[in-house]
Amino acid sequence: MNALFAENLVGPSISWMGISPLLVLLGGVCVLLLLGSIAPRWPKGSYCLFTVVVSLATAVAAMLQWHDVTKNGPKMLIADAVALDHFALLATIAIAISIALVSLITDDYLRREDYDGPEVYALYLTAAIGGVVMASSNDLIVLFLGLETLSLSLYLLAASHRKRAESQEAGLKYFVLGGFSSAFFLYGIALTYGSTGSTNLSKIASALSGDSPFSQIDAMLLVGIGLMLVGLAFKVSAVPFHVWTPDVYEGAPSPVTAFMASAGKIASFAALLRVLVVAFPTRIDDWRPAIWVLAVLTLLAGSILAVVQTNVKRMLAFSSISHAGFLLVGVEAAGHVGDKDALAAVLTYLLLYAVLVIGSFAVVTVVAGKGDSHTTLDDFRGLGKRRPAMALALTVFLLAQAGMPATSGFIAKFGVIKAAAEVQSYSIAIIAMLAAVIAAFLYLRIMVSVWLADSTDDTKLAVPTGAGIAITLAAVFTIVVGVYPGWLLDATRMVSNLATIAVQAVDPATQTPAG
Amino acid sequence: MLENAWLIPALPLAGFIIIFLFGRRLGEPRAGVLATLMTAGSFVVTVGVFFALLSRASEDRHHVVTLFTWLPVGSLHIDMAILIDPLSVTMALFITGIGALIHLYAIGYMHGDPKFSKFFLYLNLFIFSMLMLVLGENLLVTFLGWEGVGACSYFLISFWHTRDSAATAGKKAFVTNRVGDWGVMIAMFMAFSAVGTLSYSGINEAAESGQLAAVTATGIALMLFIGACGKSAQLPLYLWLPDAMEGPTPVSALIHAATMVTSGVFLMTRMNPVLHVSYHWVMTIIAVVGAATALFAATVAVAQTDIKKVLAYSTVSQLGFMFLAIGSGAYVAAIFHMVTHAFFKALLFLGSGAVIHGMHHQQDMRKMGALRKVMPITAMTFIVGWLAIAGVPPFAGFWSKDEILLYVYANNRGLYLVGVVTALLTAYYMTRQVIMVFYGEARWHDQSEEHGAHGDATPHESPWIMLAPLVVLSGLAIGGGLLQLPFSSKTHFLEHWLEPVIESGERNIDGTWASDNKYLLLLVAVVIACLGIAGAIAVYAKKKAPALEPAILANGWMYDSSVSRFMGGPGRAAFSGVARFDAGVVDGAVNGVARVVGSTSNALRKVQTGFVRFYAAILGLGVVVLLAWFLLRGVL
Amino acid sequence: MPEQISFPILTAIVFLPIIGALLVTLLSDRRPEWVKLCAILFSVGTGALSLWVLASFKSSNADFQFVSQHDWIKAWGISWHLGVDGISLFLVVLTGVLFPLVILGIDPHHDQKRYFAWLLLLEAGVMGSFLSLDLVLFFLFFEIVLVPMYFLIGGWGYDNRVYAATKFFLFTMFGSAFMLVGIVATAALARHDVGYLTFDLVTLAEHASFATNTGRWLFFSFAIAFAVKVPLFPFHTWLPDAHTQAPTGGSVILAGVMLKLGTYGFLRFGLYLFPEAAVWARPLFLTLATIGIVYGAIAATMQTDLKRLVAYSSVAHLGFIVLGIFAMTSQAITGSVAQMINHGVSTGALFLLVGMIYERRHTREISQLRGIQKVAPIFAAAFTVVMLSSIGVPGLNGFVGEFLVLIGSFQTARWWTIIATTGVILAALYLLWAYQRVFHGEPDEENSTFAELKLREGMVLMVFIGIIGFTGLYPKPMLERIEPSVDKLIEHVVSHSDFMPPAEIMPPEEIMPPEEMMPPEEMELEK
Amino acid sequence: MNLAVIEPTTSWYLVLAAVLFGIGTVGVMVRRNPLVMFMCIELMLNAVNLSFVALSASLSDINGQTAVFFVLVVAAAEVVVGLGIIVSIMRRRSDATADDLSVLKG
Amino acid sequence: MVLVGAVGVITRNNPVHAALSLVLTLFGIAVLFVANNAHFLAAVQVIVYAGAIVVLFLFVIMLLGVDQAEDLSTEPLTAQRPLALVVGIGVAGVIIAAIVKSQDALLVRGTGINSATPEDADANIRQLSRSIFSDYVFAFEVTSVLLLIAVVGTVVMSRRQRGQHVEESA
Repeated sequence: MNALFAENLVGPSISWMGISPLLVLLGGVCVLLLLGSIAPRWPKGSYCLFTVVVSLATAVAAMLQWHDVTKNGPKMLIADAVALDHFALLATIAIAISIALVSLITDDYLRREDYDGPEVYALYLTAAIGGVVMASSNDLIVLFLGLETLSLSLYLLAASHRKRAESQEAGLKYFVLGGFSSAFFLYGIALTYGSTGSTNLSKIASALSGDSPFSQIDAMLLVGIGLMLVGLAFKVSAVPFHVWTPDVYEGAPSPVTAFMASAGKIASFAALLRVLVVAFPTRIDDWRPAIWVLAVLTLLAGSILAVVQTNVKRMLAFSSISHAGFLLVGVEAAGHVGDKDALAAVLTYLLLYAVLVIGSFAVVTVVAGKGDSHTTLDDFRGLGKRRPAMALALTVFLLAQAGMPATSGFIAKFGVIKAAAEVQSYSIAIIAMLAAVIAAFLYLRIMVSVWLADSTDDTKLAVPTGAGIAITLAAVFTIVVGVYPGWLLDATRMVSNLATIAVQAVDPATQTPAG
Repeated sequence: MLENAWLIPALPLAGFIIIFLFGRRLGEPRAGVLATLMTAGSFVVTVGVFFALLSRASEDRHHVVTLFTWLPVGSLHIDMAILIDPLSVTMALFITGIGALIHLYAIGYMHGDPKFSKFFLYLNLFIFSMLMLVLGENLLVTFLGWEGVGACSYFLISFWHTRDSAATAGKKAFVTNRVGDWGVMIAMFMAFSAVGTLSYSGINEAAESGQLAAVTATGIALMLFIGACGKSAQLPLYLWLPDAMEGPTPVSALIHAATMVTSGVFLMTRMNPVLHVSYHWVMTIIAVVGAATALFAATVAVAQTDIKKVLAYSTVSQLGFMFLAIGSGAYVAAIFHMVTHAFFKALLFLGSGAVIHGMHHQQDMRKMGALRKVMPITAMTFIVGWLAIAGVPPFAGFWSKDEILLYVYANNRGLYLVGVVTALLTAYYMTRQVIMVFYGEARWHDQSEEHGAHGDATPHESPWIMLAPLVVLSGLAIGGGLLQLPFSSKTHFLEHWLEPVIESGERNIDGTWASDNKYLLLLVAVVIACLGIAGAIAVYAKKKAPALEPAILANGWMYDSSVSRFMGGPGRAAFSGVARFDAGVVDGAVNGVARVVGSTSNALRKVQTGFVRFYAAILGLGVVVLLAWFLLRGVL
Repeated sequence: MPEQISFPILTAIVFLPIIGALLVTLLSDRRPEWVKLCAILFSVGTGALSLWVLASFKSSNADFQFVSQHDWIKAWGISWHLGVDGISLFLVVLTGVLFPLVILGIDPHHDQKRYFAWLLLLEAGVMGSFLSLDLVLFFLFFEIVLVPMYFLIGGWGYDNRVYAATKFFLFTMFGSAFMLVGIVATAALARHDVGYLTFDLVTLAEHASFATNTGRWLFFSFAIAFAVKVPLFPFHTWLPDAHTQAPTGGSVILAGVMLKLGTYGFLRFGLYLFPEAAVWARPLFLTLATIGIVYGAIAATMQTDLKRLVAYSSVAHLGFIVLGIFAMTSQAITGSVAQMINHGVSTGALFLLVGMIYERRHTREISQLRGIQKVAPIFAAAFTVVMLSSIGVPGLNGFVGEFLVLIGSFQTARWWTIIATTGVILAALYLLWAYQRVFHGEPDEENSTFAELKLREGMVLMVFIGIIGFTGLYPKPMLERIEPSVDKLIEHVVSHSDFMPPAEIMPPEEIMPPEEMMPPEEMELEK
Repeated sequence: MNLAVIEPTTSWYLVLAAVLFGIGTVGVMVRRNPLVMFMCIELMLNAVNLSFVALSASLSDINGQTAVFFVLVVAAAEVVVGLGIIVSIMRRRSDATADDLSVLKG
Repeated sequence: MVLVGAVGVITRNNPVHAALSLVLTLFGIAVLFVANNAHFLAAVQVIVYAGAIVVLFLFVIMLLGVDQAEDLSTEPLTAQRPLALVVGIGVAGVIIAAIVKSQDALLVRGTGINSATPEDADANIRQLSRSIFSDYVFAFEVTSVLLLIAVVGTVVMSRRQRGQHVEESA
């Protein structure tokens, strides 16, 4: 057999540098697990520290690649299965940052709930791998695998608090529905494959670009797109595929929720954009309206449902849904010809929102206390008295999520609205802003109980170091970006300029039969 | 001298400021003395200005002193400037003159009042505003004074603000005046948009040079007339004046008899060129309103029992006369009557004040009588005033009223008749008053126990400081007629004096039947007056006939009460209706939206049943719909 | 382009309060006097700077002065562009003066540290909104002021404060939701005319030209935000609640400067950016303004809560301002700007006085108050002066703006003005009636102990009354600084729309044919 | 329906797969035992596999089969994880149906 | 046969029976694989699915002793079944419709890309492996992570025992 292989198997060239972020993560996982199992007890907090280091290393690797790409332009790796462009790298960096922050929260959380061991961190890292793969995949199968990698890790993480029935319930719900939706997604891949003869995004694009024999069989292709849309819409929790979100967010351990809302969203949206923009630029008129409807539904349902909630975690879950709506507005904008900055806007939004939501959930984690159960509005009463600094940070996060100027939230929203306005889809922009007004009510409610309601108990609650650092960093970042976003925007602008070029760059490659 | 004219208003203002700052420390009587001196001082200045003006040729008796630029915006350029011309000086003369007297009187009258200094504070401020009103070079400066006197009368009417009636009266006065002010403002807007300026000279020249269209002129005239009605208490806006008697008597004398209420007449005279170019029916309206007011008020006065209310209604009636004059184009007569009326009405009010003062604040005439014995000087002066207003020659009132009637006759016989009847009634009710107060048997003994608190029960004569003004004023009331004697055009001093101001508007009646037979009309006037007096004597002194005082007259033809009933009833209901609308509908809509969102939220959250399988179902439905869309896109 | 001056004073004006706020937050709670001192220092400093601007402002210059312009977010063409002209000058000064007075005059009942911090932050926001010449920058400040105000109302207000604060926050945010989209759309659409993406107000206004309908849509997206802020008639209901529930300081600021953000916005962004649309929308806004005047006055008459009454009177007064703005004559707009200031002063003072009443009696119910003038004559006197200025008695500041607005509006909006003028009557009605019920009559026992004005209160009030008197008698310095910018704005409107200003009618000293009753159009033809 | 008109080739398989998939979805919704729901999901995956294979045949392109290969791996992993979760729940309450797990709602 | 098994899965009350009918379906599919000359996959299907997965299922069922029948005659959630039916038919219907719509298109396309030779089974395997190790090598790598997760997952989920023991002993 080997001889047989040796004869005529021409393996594709693998640029290890190109996938270095992935390699770093993978190495991290292995080291973590191996050492974790060999040396039974690590000193306190060092798992966390290790994870942070790994994620930062990933970020660094991604940065290096970033400069490389800036210099030599984007390229396709490993038989066009992986795209190496700013889009992917920015997503990678964002995901890495999220892991770093989340694991800072997690450290103390685990100790509080007396768990230990590296598994949770390992799962963070594997999830991150999945996310990165999704964001940079240029092939539906790869994308599917990445998605599963991410999802499976998240199922486990959601269920990982084994003393809380809610956590397990969340795990199961997420798992069942997740499997359900990924089945749809897979079916979508199958049909797309059937009607384009390939699973490679670039090849699909070129197959549909007019002259080729595949370009006419629409029904099956479109249904395929629809099915894939379902799978991704589920991941980004777009209404009506959002049903799992509140329950899972509420049930899952708070840090995990933070992770889902940050890294999970980033990866899913990145994947969504890749599939739609890279593979189906010729079918925008078909999928844009669908996205439009999804966006509107998501915006309204998300913010309206949040109004009457009383559990902060659940509130934030719904708010994350309405944020997903905002992001979908960006995606919708990306579905117009001549759109320039939708991709950048969405990614920026994702990055900023990730930090925000992690910050918020960090506070929630601290407030939730042992058992991770004190998350109702009443538990937040008088936080302003008990922990002024943290309350202030929370206020910043909430205001930012409400889109107050001088916070990163404003920059994020502004970018998306701008993207929408640039392509003249004003109606959805206005709907989005109105939804933001409704959503603001929920943030106000939280702020009211934090500042304006007198506290039920005045026990100073302790803020652990890790969470403290995370919150501080997040708050500072929020303000800094809000006040001086220039550098960030300049960076993200390259994304929009290049990620789309990347598609054209590989188009010639698709003319020649691959493999 | 003319350059120092700014001193005229400046002195009272200075008095106001000083008292404002140190009033408490000055205390009684120094504050009063100061105020009086200031007013007297500005009287002196006015006299100086008067002679300076007199020394000029009659055509250039027109001088403007500009203090500073007030409102310069674009084409609108308004100076804080005062205009010295015969009319303004005439006004200033009797304002400051009578003002000074009344200040003097008030020192005695307000003796012992805890807010003594504040009273003079207001008085000085009033004098200042009044002077700004008459001296103003443009409508806006006049309006400044116009509103100022309104505010002052508000303060002074509600001077004893712990009395609810006083407070209400003050508010009523201000608000009613505001209705008039609305007219004045609109008039100003029209004038500006038509002529581009608010200065009298500008507007009047525009009117004379025929560049002011009749339409605009009419509009301006009417709007100004509304304002005049408000200030000069004409129908339908006279309401506030009788209530204004809640204020201290000197106030009634100064503001509500002599000066402020005449400012409407002044304004109309001031703008006579505009009235002249406006459609002639405007004049008719003014005349009719004036006549109606005169008659109306006279009838009401017949049945009043409050000594001051009688005078108040008579004031309204006399003002009606003045507007009748203006409506007949008899500006000189109007001004003439204004001056004489200022004399004798101030006299009468101060007299009544003395009576009230002597009667320990008893104002009901039915509880008076035979007072001439206890307060002879007051009685004497009051009687002079009575004769003057009743129109008995040679007292001042006779001449001015006759002048008016003359013009009215020449203008419109019907109105003349009304005027005559009013004159008759005037003589009648004034006589009635004099008899009830000073003659007959004393009806005040029986109140002695009520007044036990006051120490001696019997009425007493007032101190000299109050009597002196009375004497001076009675002198004026007697000789005031000399200003304008009908015998020959030589004796038309006032007319010649006012020539440059009113020449364009003044109506010339030479050659008409009236002017030829003016002595006949004089005779008629005398007869009328005597008839009225005789009738009153017959009824009240000799008791030949029963007193005719129907209730309907006593409460002023129910006009006031019905207006206030409307205001309290439907008007108020409408207002609170608006308030309810605001709370219910407008705000309700806002909260309604919030409620809708909330209920939607509650409804939607029912969907989150928590059952995985149900979630799966929702998901599946979503899938079906989504796929259906794509399928459609594919099939079509 | 106006001259660049060395020291970026406007930037300093914006940042000084922010620094102050930070410092106050950092100071420890245990040294309240330090906290207060710091707050006072920074607010006074800002006030001083604003006065300096006033002093060195070139009165005849219609352009923006003290301009400081730097790139802020290059990627989106957003710049840090501050400048002041006649329209904004006095608003800035008013803000600079009002805040120290509030900080000096009123002590919060609790948490004074946070109170002052929010107040200073608010000042920065307001200043920024008045100074910024970049759409996004303006929006930033316009929106940011909500937060401090929200916390001031919610944290130091009265019984129903959270409801009121939330209502205020969401209502305003609702308005600005449209504005944000409008702003972005404006810049995006103007890109073709301007050539590059910019949010710079001046650039946009001078170079961008929109298709008629587009312009109107954009104008409305701005107008909604401003109409809510003003507040214009149907959008006004947040105001009474906010005012009634807000702490005294909050009310003063709210009425004094924050409402002006709306009217200022109409002038600076509505008319300047979309002249055509603004002219087109005149009838609507004139009508709304007139309704607001009468309606607000009537509603005020019927209020039983003193503070609510003043709030509704604000609705009426702001109606005058909007009327003037959309009458679009030199007098009217100048009057509007003057009225913004005067309303800020007199209504601010009114709220201060009402607050003092509440301090003493712990009620704002008119029916609970009686005969105060007898026990506290000086207090009553102060109230009277302020009241008369609010009624608009000549010689006090209230009259100047009101009269100019009306006489100016009469040129172009005759019938509206005639109706609006009745508001003058109603103003007298509701204020005097309230005054009578509160101050006149015999005080009953709990009112008979009403404390007379304290020295500190007196000092603060003296400043207000001083301004009231001076501006009323000698408004020239103010008007001559406002007018050039206003005229420039009107020229801009005229040159960008079919709007015809009323012809200059020379006083008859200059000879000219009789043409007063002609409609403006023919007037133009003759020229 | 018009299955008749097409000879039992690709389309036939695809239709079969679609039906199978539909049954799977129904199963997920009607069954209460998490294990069985899970089986239904496997059913759906298999349907997909079938269509993959069929398509790869009709396209005569091997990659479809490759995809199936990966799907198998995924399925295996999924099963492990899923069963892990289910086990850890069932340990506590062995008779738990999916409906019993509805603490989180609203 | 396939459908029968499938229906069995969703209708048999007893999970064990359901599992067994799943096996039926899987075998059926395997056959169909062969019919589509995917011999290798057919084998894998049988081994992995029938051999491993279903056995795992059964094992768990037995382990947890949840093999008692689930009563399907009643449905606590009203309107759940009609809903399910609608969805099921809807999904299947839409997809079938799509397939039918584009079936002819499906048919016209045929020999375009490098064709396999179904005759020798080796070819299938060779092609498969080539495709896996060339085009999909990256995917192949990713699967390793997937399996890693599976391992970690079992650890996490079962680790509780130790955790509790620790607590108890402590």
